[in-house]
Formats: sequence, C-alpha cells, structure tokens
Amino acid sequence: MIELTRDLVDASALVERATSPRVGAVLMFLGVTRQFDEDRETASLQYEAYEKMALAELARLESEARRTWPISECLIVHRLGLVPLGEASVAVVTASPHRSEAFAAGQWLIDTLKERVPIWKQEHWVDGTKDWVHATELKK
Amino acid sequence: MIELTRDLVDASALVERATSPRVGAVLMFLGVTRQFDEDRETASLQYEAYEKMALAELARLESEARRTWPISECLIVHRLGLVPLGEASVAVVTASPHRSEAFAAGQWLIDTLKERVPIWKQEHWVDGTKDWVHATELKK
Amino acid sequence: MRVVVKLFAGAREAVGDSEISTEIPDNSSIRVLRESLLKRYPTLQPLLPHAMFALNAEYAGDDASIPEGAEIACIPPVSGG
Amino acid sequence: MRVVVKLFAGAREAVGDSEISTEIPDNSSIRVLRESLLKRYPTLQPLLPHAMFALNAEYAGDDASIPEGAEIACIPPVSGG
Repeated sequence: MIELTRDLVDASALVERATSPRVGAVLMFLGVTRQFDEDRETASLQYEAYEKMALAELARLESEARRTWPISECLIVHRLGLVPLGEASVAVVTASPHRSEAFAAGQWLIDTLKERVPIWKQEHWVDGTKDWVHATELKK
Repeated sequence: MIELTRDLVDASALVERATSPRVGAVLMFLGVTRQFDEDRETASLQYEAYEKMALAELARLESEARRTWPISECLIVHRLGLVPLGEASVAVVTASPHRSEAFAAGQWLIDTLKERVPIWKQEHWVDGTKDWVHATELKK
Repeated sequence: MRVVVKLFAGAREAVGDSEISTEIPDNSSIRVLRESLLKRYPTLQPLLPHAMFALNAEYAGDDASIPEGAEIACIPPVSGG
Repeated sequence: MRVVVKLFAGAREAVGDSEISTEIPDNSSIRVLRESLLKRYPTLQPLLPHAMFALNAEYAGDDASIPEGAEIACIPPVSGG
C-alpha cells in the first residue's frame, strides 16, 4: 500500500494493519521533523511532490521490495504540505516471517525513497527564512 | 526504558513516547506470534523468564546501545506468559537524529536480546503438544 | 516542436512558474531540451545541471528522445523522507 | 558447601522442580558444579552441556568460582524475542 496524504500519519493504524498471525516480524520506520540540525532551528517542514510520478515511483519501490524479500506487508505513507515539529513526514512498515527480511526491506525502502521519489522538502527556519533542500547528500 | 509485562504490548504508546522534535528517526521492531513455521501450526507461545536477570541484561543492552549510538530513546518491552497468535511478544523502539543509527541500534538490540537475555519460549502446537525452544540456532 | 516542462520546488521558485515552454527540434533528446532551457531560463542555471528529467512520470536519461505529446518534468535533486 | 541452583524452562521441567541442590567443595568453579549436577540429575544430561550459568544474575564462565551464598542459576539456551 502506498499513499500520499496531507493529514497526520497514523502510525498505530499502520502497525495494526501489518501485524497478523502470518508474520513473525513487523518493522516500522518514521521520519520525524526535527527541531535542531546542528545549530540551526527548524520551525516546520513543507513537502511538495510531483504527485503522479511520486505514486508511480513508490509503487515501483513496493514491487521491487516484494520481489527481493518475502515480505507479506509493505506500507509506505508520505505526508505532503506542512509537517510541524515532532510529527512524521514518512512511514515505512514491512512485515515478514523472519526479522532479517523486515529490516533489510525497510532500510532499502527508506534509503531508496530518499534517492528516487520526486518529493521535495523545504526547511522553514525559525528566523523566517525558507530553503528548498536540493543537496545530493542526504541527511535524516 | 525496559519492561517485562504480562499484558498486551502497547506499540502505539511506545511509538508516541519515542516521537519528539528532538529526533529525526524512530524505528520500531515487533516480534509477533506466527501461526505457521514451515508446515507446523502454532496455537500460541508461552514465555518464561529469569526475571531478575532478564531485567539486568535488558538494562545492560540499553546502556551498551546508548554508548554505541547517539540514540535519544531506547524502549524494550518483552511480554511473558501466554502470547496468542498475531500478538507481539517483544517490542524494540529506538529514536535518533539520523536514521542509520536508529536502524543499527534497533537491529543490534533485537539480535543481542535473542542471544543473551534469559527468556524462554515454549511452542504450544495445535495438536496439543508443547516444546521448549532451546535450539542455539535462532529463528524469528 | 513546442514542449511544456513541469517545474517543482526550487526550480519552480527560480522561474516563478510551475510550467515553462521552449521550442526544440522534433525528436530531440533530453540533452537538447536541457541546453535549450539553460539558454532561455537563466535563473535555472544553478539547479539545471543537477536536475533529472522525467517523461510520462518516469525518469529518462539524457539520451532519451522526447516523444511528441509526452508529459515532461524537470526533477531537481529530491529530498523526501 | 551446599548450593541451590535455580532452573528454568526445559531444565525445570526435566527435573520437575524450579530449584535443585548439590554439595560441592568450597570455592568450586562452575565447571565442578556442572559435573556434580550431571551426576546427581541424569534427566538434565541432554540440556546441561548447552546451558550457561549465572552468579547473582550475571553470566559466569566455567572457570568462575562460586562465592558462598551466591544466587546460582542454570540458563539453558535462551529463546526470547
């Protein structure tokens, strides 16, 4: 399941959906809006997407992960618009019979999402300035 | 925070506790009671601990993880007693500024918990038989 | 042919519009499009060398030729997650 | 000295009790304790070679000597998680 949303990411609902007697391991990663990056203070993050292509790329990620690892559940939700401090911008949930595959798939999904999916983050700093993050070097 | 409990593991409360503006990444692993392992059908799992030492070992795991990675939150909850199908027997939650440390710490914690912490699992099969799992080779 | 290119994030703001257009020869490659945009939209100069392009919502390399009527997008370095 | 050893899981069930006791010389090592238990509790034979021991809730190697009054536990291969 892939989703772009302008609402709060409901982490509990995602975990509940992935947890079943068919799996032995459930892994969830949340990317969260952080207040301090080194010395600079963030007020919030704003996310923009090329939505049609972002959905297509996310679908390709899900297919590729399912081909590579025996995961019985793969949930990717990315939030768009304003994401306040301490709230999740992205959730990746994987479930599998054994834990190593849930970890491997989860880490690959978030790493690859950050490389490939056409979504952009704008830092809104507390001093009122804003910066689009277009660095090739990735952070969070 | 470490805990042994005979109640349901409240995954949502753990995620909520770990999610804050101080972190950029939250990782949760859940170990879940699986119905089928190859062809054999499980009815439930029963967990027993040497509680005093299990708490001491879990505390050592938390300290060691905090010394190794810059994690701002480390939550480990293990359930004891009967764990029905599809319910979590263990939850490990890590939170850190960047995602790589949350993943590394989370994976190390669950791997090492399974090697070191004096907790034992008894398989209750649907045919009514029971087996303590004392194999050195680990599964889930 | 006249092509329309979708812009996002920093590229959109550099130009002040979410779409731009330029004239290129029929069957041009992405490389030709990139050069044409560089000439016509100088404010894109800092970002364009680092941007990818997509044809019909799929990444396309610099050698890909642009079909008539394709949906074209300029994809500056992404930063989702 | 007389020592009491806590048993868990399969070891507890093999003996039918959660504690067993045995007589060993003062300051004996874990190795001596293990051998003594093997002789006195034959139903532990399959599990004991794979079990660890703990002194006062901490793992102790076979060469560790057992202080008088220590809390001693036999730890069969663990399977939490």
